[in-house]
Amino acid sequence: MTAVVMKGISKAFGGVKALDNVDFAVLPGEVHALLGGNGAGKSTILKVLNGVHKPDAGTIAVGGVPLTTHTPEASRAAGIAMNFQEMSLIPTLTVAQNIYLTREARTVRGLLDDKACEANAAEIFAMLEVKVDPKAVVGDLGAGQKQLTEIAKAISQSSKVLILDEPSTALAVSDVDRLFTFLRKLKAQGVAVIYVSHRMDEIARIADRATILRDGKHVITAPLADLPIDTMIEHIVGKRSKGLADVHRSDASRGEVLLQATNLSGPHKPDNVNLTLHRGEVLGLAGLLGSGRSALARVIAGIEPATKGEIRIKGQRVAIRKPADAIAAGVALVPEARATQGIIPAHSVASNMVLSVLDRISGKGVVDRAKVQAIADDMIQRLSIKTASRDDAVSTLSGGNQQKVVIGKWLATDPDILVLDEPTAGIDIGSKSEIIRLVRDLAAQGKGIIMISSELSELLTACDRILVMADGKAHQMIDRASLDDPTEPDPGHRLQAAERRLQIEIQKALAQETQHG
Amino acid sequence: PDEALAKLVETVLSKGPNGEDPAPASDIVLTDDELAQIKAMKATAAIVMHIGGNDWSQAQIDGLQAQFAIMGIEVIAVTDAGFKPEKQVSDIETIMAQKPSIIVSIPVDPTATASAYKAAADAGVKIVFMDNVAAGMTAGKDYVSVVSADNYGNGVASAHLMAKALNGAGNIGLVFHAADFFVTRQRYEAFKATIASDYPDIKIVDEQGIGGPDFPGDAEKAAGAMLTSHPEIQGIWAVWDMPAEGVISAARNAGRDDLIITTVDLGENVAISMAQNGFIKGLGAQRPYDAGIVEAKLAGYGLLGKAAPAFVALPALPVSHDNLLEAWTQVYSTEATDNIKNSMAN
Amino acid sequence: MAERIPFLANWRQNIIYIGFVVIFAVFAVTLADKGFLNPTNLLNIIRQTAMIAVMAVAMTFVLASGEIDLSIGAVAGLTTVTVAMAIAVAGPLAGVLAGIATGIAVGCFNGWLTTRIGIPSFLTTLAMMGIAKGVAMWISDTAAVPILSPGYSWLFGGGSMGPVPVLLFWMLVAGALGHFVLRRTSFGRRVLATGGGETAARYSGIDTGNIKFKVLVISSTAAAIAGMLYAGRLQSGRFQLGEGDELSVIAAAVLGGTSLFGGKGTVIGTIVGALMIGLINNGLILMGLEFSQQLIARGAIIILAVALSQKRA
Amino acid sequence: MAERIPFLANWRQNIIYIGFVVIFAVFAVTLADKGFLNPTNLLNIIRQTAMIAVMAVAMTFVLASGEIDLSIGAVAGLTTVTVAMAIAVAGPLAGVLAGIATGIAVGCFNGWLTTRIGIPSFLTTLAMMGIAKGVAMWISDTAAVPILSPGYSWLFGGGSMGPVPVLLFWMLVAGALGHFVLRRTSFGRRVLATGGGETAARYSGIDTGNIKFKVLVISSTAAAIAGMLYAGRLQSGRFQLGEGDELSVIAAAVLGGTSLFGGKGTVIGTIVGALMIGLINNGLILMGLEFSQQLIARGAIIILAVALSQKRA
Ligand SMILES: Nc1ncnc2c1ncn2[C@@H]1O[C@H](COP(=O)(O)OP(=O)(O)OP(=O)(O)O)[C@@H](O)[C@H]1O
Ligand SMILES: Nc1ncnc2c1ncn2[C@@H]1O[C@H](COP(=O)(O)OP(=O)(O)OP(=O)(O)O)[C@@H](O)[C@H]1O
Ligand SMILES: [Mg+2]
Ligand SMILES: [Mg+2]
Repeated sequence: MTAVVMKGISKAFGGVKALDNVDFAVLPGEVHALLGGNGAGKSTILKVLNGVHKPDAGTIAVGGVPLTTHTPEASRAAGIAMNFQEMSLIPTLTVAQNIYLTREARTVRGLLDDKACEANAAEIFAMLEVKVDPKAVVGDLGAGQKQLTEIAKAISQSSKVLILDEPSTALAVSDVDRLFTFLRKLKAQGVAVIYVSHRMDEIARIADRATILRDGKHVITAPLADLPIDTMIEHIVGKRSKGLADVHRSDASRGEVLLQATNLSGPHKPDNVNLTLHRGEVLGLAGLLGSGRSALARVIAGIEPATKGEIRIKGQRVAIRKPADAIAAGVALVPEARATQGIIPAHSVASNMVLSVLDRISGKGVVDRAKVQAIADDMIQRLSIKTASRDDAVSTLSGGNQQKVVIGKWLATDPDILVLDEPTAGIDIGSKSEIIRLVRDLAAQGKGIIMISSELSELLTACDRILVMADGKAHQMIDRASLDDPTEPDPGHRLQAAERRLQIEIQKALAQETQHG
Repeated sequence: PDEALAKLVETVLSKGPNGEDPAPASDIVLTDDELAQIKAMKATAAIVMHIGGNDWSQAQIDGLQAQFAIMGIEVIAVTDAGFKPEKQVSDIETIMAQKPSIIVSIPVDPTATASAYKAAADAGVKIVFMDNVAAGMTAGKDYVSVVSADNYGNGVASAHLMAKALNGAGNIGLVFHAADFFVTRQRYEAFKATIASDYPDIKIVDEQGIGGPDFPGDAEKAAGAMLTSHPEIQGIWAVWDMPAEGVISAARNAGRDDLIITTVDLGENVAISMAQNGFIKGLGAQRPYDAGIVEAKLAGYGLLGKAAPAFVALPALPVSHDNLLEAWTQVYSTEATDNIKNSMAN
Repeated sequence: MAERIPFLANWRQNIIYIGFVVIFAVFAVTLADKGFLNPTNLLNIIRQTAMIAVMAVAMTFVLASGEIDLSIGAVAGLTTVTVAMAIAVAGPLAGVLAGIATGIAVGCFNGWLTTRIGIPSFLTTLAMMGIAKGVAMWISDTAAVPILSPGYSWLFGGGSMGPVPVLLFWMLVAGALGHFVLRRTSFGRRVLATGGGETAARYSGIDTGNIKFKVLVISSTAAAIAGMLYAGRLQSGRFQLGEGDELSVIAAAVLGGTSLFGGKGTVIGTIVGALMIGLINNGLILMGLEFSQQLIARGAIIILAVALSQKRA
Repeated sequence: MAERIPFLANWRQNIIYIGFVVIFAVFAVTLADKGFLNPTNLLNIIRQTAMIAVMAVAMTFVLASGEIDLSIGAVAGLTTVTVAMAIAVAGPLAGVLAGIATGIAVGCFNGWLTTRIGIPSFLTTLAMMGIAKGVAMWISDTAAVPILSPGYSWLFGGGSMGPVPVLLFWMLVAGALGHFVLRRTSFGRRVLATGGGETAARYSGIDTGNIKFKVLVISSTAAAIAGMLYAGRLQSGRFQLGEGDELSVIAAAVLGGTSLFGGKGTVIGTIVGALMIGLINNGLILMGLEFSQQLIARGAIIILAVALSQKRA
């Protein structure tokens, strides 16, 4: 008996064929990885399964029963639960209210019982061993906590099929581990899990089988044992590559000090952070959820002005009170929450792309349309953004391609100091290496880069130095080279070993913090 | 028309709410003795208007306040219902918290507001109405009296003035108020009846109601359309001065410098037009200031318990270029403004 | 202690209540000799606020769902006319039925146009405002239609139980029901979710079109009830009754903390917002200000009250 | 060919233009004998639409930035009074300056309250609506203030060059300027970005508070200009002029495809929306319908026109 059988699914949006006659089947009690490059159609087929989109052609059966009505309610009734890639939470409701939306606990009189929902939500978070306040309003949460809420929402439904569409883009490795422990439990209970991620190490650890899509077409379905990682990447990207391990790291030549933060504190976090960033280097920020990495980035970029301490840029003291000040000082931030902070979904790719450089491309206030087109086309090409045209609304792009638009927007500002907060969230393995390479190139051209990523292998690949943070405080500055074991010849293994060491440092920092706190 | 107009100044054509014949304003007098008595009462009064913001309301209020001051009566509130019956009821209720001795008021809608007036009357407040009486109320018992500005007569006046300007023959259009409001309906009916009975050669070829709140704008649109679909129109009657200003603008747009406009109410803008020998050829003026004075005196009757006539009316006042300056003084008890006088001179 | 934190933490949100109390206190002191604190006067404020409050409770739902309803004032006016005409022909019961039917019919039409045809509710209900007013004028020939049923008038707005006006009960019932439905039922939660993020709500399995449809029907029905109260209070039907109320109603809801952009709303806040408007109107008239001065003072007081409830930069 | 695709792809968006043409054609045929096509009549439509159109152009910016301005009608009214009074005292030039100053002052106040104090613009401008009206009534003593400067009246709304009314130029200038600024300047893009996603816009370095401030000042200034046109056209200042225009103005913008929720707006659409309202008003009056029937027909036509422009489910 199969849990889900989708046969001959096709779906087009206007002229774009997102899915072309795709077959997809999932067995009960397996974790089935759904892989493919950005815009391959993963989210689309899952939304079809979940009833959000109606397929143009094809049939769906869940547990052997054909699914004929295509609405979220019908799919849920058939036992399907889904975690959406674009966060499907309602910002004005609390965490608990979101988790149990339409499935609220009732009192004996049939009324909503928020207290019970909060208690249940707290249980789920306890089981995942993460700290999220069920009473908090979702709009106030950071990206990681939102993602955890979204996961909690999906797993709180006792379903036969659990769909997780890129649940881990903002999560730390340790959080992902606990999620996996939980998924294995579900697997043992016979739940079919569909798991989408661009992090290959996750796939290797959790998946039993994988299906790979490319350009809306089915490429292969096979047990993971038959898919070594480079074959997998080859199917996804369409050419051979080892992924991140492929990126060559030449030693950076550090130049003058670009950015110096002294005793920097923000409204919530960071707490008394000191750091220096030189020309030509990539500085990583490592830490767990809520460690204050994003908060530090926001302070530097003027989103939440510093409450204490000072920032010097190229030796000059600057007052960064608002984002425009930061941009004027040559600082750009690629924010973590792409849907709200990064893009204006209803506006075109080109409009989004030039938003931060309007002054530069306009003479006497009149925007030069040729320059707009040139910038948009250049970025689309440089980042290989998959879009039908630069005039399409960003909301019609796939998640990874939206993220590329955000990156493109900030590359266009050509800043001296680039702060990247989870820049590769949702970006496929092929493009991810490209972007890391781009980051290295930018550094080599004399820029200073601060990079935040929850994916340690990515940090290790990109950075020259890594600052470990916990609870808003800076703990330890680690030289990237010191994490390498020079005796290990295989670059893949060397990366894994370094990852483990960094992991240990992060845990140490956290332990110290909890001791003090 | 001249004789008819001359007669109008003497007689009042409106009848009281129960068909009473009107008593002239000159009948209402307070002796010095009575005045002293009233002063001793330290009475209070509230003025409850249907809508503020026009010369008529302002002149009424001015007249009332002037006379109340003489009578030593304090005006504790002046309210404006913005033409909304429910707001007027609220206003009356609110004012009742201050226990006024007197309410002088014009009902927006005699039916809808009746219960509020009755409640006030039952609480012992002396009520003097302007123009119209709330439904189901009896003079002498529930209210003191009603003072009418003879809206019917003014409608008649504006009809005669129209006829005079047209030399008794021609095609005209009407811009009327598209709501069942006593005052404006009286004028409209009077105008139509007079044209029908006295001037068989004048034809009403088009008429259009307007609803507000932008009365000048609505009137301009209506008149503009009339002049388009009936280019033969020689005159337009507007139900009061504010719509008349819109009609002026429409005539200007259509290049119809020959258009004749008559209306009711002597506002400054229409007065200027008349002074300049512009579009406005005449209008029937009410005497709101005098009415205010009479109303205040009647309120005094109420306080004293003195028998008052159930219906007092001030005759209509036909105004044209010739008698504009005197008419202004009669209506407002002040000299005409410089704007009017200067326009006269040219 | 733990219970009090939310109130303290949100004190700036709650200041609409504090603002209400402050304004009340100021009036109580300055207008003491003008009978402001007189029970009749306080009940007058209730009487004058009740219809606005009833409509504003429903408007809270409409705004919370991310829509707007501009037709309520005209629907109230139309209802006064249909009720009065039905009573004249077939008695009070028929009147009540006619009134409710008017509300439901308009609401269904609004809802259908908004959710099925996809016309923004601003336009739908703006057009409906004209249509309802036109129909009311037409069928009544712009005249007032008297209502001669004392029973109807007593129950719908005119009566009182001892000193307490029946309108107070209407207002309390509307407020309690609205608060309960918005906070404690799944329908209320769905309304908030629909307005808070329509796509997310749809992804979560909420039929957002259906929710919006229902909310617009509720709003029209509340407007019809307000119209029935107007009709009972003024013992007549007339097209002007309720005219322009939509602005006061939306203002009451927004004052109370409901967002025009959806997803946020509190019925209690709305009721206090409505009472605040009524309170200010009453106080300013008692003060003996001229109408023009009243307008200025009202605007200034509203700005002040809300300014205090906002976070400073 | 490549150029034509956008129009075809968006044909449902563009149908507001088609709707306009269809309504025009229907009137042209049915009202031929009533002089609808008469040039004076067509110019009358322009004259009657110009003020709405001028304000609606600015409103497009306000809505696109995610705000609203309800005070424009009252500001126009207030401006007619300040202009008229200034002209009476110190001549036409002073009048123009007084008018513009009125608009800028109100706009700055609206903008300050909205962006610095953080009062939602709905409440700010609603309160301002009362304040502006109150001030206009107060300083004019509720009376009309005549304007006796023929030069002023000619330039501001009353005059014509040959058969072509000056108002047409005002409308064209406002439309062309607005279209250019919204589409072609960095300010226009910032306005759209602010309304389309305020957080993202802020992260991109746009001072969204500043943008909203400017947009509210523009709106009030446009209202002041409309007021000056009213004053010139009716040769007097009067507080009622412009009253209630805010609804027509917002309706024009929404009809033209501007979203109430921000981020979307087209000035050309707005102008066509305004003309459509003027066209409908004119045609219905020419048809000789009663006022109540006009209200109904207007609502129905608006619904029909927009319904056709919507995607079916
Ligand atoms: N609502 C929409 N309108 C138009 N095109 C769409 C829409 N949704 C998806 N698409 C297109 O369908 C294609 C597949 O998108 P999908 O979101 O399924 O990709 P994905 O595999 O999930 O990519 P990613 O890894 O970036 O999330 C893309 O080309 C995208 O632009
Ligand atoms: N306005 C606010 N009020 C209260 N708490 C806030 C506010 N803004 C942010 N926070 C809290 O600060 C934290 C910010 O989370 P976020 O993940 O964005 O940043 P972070 O602490 O830098 O964590 P990370 O290192 O994972 O990026 C969250 O715990 C959030 O609840
Ligand atoms: Mg996806
Ligand atoms: Mg973060």
